[in-house]
Amino acid sequence: MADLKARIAKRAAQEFHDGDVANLGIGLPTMVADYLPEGVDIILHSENGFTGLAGAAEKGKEDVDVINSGGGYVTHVPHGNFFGSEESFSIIRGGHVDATVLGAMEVDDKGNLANWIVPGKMVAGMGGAMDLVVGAKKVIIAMLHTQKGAHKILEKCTLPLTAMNVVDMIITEMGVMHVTDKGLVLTERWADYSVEDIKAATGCPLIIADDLKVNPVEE
Amino acid sequence: MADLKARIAKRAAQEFHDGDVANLGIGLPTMVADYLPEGVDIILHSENGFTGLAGAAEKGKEDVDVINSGGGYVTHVPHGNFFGSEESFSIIRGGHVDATVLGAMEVDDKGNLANWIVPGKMVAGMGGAMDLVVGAKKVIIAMLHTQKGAHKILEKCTLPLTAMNVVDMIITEMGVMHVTDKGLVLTERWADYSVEDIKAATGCPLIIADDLKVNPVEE
Amino acid sequence: MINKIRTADEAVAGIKDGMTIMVGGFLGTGTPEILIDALVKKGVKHLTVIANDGGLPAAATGTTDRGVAKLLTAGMVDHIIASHVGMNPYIGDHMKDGTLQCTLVPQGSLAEKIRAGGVGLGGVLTPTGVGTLIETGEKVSVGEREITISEPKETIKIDGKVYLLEKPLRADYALCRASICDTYGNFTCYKATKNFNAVMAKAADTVILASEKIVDIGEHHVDTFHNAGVYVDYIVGGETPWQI
Amino acid sequence: MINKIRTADEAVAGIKDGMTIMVGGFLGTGTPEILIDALVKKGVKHLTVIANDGGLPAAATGTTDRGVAKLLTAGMVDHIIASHVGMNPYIGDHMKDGTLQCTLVPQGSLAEKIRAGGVGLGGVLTPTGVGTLIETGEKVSVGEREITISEPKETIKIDGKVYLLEKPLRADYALCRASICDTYGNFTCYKATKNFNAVMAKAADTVILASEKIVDIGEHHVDTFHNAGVYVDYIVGGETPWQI
Repeated sequence: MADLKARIAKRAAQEFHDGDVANLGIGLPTMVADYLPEGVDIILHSENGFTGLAGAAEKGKEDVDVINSGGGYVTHVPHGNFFGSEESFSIIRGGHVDATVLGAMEVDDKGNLANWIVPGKMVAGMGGAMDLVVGAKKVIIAMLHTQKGAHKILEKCTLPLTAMNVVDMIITEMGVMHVTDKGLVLTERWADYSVEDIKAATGCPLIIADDLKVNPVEE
Repeated sequence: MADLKARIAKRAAQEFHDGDVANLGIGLPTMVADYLPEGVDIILHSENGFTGLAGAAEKGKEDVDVINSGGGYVTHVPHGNFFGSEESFSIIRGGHVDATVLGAMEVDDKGNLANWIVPGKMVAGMGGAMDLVVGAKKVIIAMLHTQKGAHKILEKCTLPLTAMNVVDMIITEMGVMHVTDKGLVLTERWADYSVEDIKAATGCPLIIADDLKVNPVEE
Repeated sequence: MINKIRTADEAVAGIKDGMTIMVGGFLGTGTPEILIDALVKKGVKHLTVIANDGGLPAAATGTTDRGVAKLLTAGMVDHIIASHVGMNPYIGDHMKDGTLQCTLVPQGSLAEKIRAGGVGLGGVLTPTGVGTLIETGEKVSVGEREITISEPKETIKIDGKVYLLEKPLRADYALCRASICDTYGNFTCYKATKNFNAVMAKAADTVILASEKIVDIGEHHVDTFHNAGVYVDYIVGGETPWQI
Repeated sequence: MINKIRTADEAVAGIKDGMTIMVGGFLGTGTPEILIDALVKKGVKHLTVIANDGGLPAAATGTTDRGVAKLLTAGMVDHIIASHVGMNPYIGDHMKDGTLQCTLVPQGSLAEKIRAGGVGLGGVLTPTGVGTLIETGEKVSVGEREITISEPKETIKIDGKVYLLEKPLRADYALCRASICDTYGNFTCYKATKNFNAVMAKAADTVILASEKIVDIGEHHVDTFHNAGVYVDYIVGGETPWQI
């Protein structure tokens, strides 16, 4: 499983260009920063108010004025910049974040995304998620293809939406999919999953790209 | 005439309270700062981006980074603060300016104000005037009562408006008037102008306050 | 010059039952703890609190409640308007039993609604929340009950794109925190303590600033201070760095 | 790290005929003169310029044109969107003869429209301009001709109060000026040179920052820089204080 998550993070990292401004969700998406291609240096945006987010702070060396949006003590790069919340979301909503990588509970082939609330469960609030997916230039969903076998990629999200028509691409351990006007297009698969495997794990019609690329399985 | 202008500025200065944030127009309104009552310290807002506007800079000692909204080199008090134009008007529009003192070409008894454009003449632009009169908590018009005998206080402005229903009070060399729901109320006059003089110089009905105050003429 | 320096108790003395207060901070970082402590001591009721989150409960900090959590634990809050409340289970529990109203606002919209309230705009036209329950206001199940977490909102189409009309937010009081300020109230919040502090200082009838450090006017270059003192009514010294 | 340093000529190379450009500054203070000079040298035509004002003509400075005045004198501008144009008679004269279109916007609305364009909002709901020709768009006489200085605007009533819907402004390029920046483009404009520089840096596809001083990253405390470098595409050194 760890390997599959690394596979997803590695592939997502390929989407970045040198100088990009990015916002990475917690968990798997955070791993993307570890796999950036040679020569690709990105700057991470932290919703709570800065650019230049770096790793977690070393125990005992925390700067109590520097947290990430989860409240954890973190560090920042020297070319970072700190600002208020209205400015943080000016950067997001204004399209100054080149890409965001996030997980999802559900995503559908219209690019609708549900990742903030499950009726009947505790209501945590959306935080910055709704602004982020509406504002970022490119929204990449990086997640395991199914939730214990249950479809997460659907014809229509069943959970309350985070946003409409915002997802650009989905990267899973099985393949890479793009949301298009015609529907969801599978452009890459990993060699250990067949097209049939992927179709079976997907809850919406899947268009197979003519030039479907088969990625080798790394040892 | 200089004395009459000083009279107007002195009276306008009485409207301020210690700690007020104020924006003073050019010309006569600028003189208000020279006549503040003992113990009344106000901070002046400059539309181009700071609080703490002080006097003109001494020749040869100009700081080229400190101008007022007319482009002249000025100084600032040590508790001043500089900010961008969006913030400057956040202060204005947000009601954080306690009072503004301005001149007018025309003002009417509905509190409408015209002080930015004369059809047929050169168009200079409104600058910050429209925002200022809409945003300031109190709008005081300080001007000579007539323009070479022609009425400036009217039943209805004839020039294109700067803003609707914004003027709170008018201070002239003749008296002090308040814009109310019932109309324009004369609350003070100077001893050298009779109520009849003032009525004749005013282009709209004038309600005379029951407790009309008569201000002595200073030598 | 007007004297804005007060003790924390003096500064919060005017806060009354039923008022709306804004509280700066983000999960306890950049929250004006000394003002919150003074308010808890004073003990008002039925507050509406506008804040990014519900603060951190003692269970999360390992020591004491932090930020808005103190007001919640003290039972002083009827309604919280926030973007993220998952870190303080008090909120979830009391939403469930119906004793606390919680309005959820996307974080960027929350900041912008506060700004609109502070800068005299009629509202915010944002694409955020379109097509979600933030627009429709539909209820959400929290187990046995269905609760409202967002009021229905108008949408406005501008040049072919749909925007939500989010109305301005204002408060009676804003409790803000600075790292450094001068005696006039010009202030700066260092690093990630900025969050909602500056924007809230625009949007309340009375603004109280608790600062770690207060310097004399003119002691620092004017551009040291990111935020204008004209927004600040009272200044309270003695805010301390958060002891981990 | 990405290298944003360019010469002025390199930085403006992509500006083409017919583009819309924003220019920071207020009556010549805080204007990126070296970028304007490079643009005049390059010599593009039919620009739409968004700026606070029309700069200062040589007659006013006693030396040379300053700010946007250089572009106007060079005949490079078809349309200027500004709040105050009275200090540069070129504009009045050419509005009169119909060779220059001038759209006038209240200064606060201008700043906020640019901000809206830069921060992804659908428009600005402002009370400024309601009931004036900024709302109605009626023409104004400039002697023999009547000209349009404002397009008619929609009004929206919110909770009983009327607001103008002012649409966002964006540009192909923004030419901004800093007093100090680092090599990533984090920047600060000292004192009254701030004006439109930071807000314009949000609202253009390509942002060029001309700075008086460029320092290495990490050389100054992060809170020295008021504005985030993520907005800046190119950095040009060599801006000088205005010689009176």
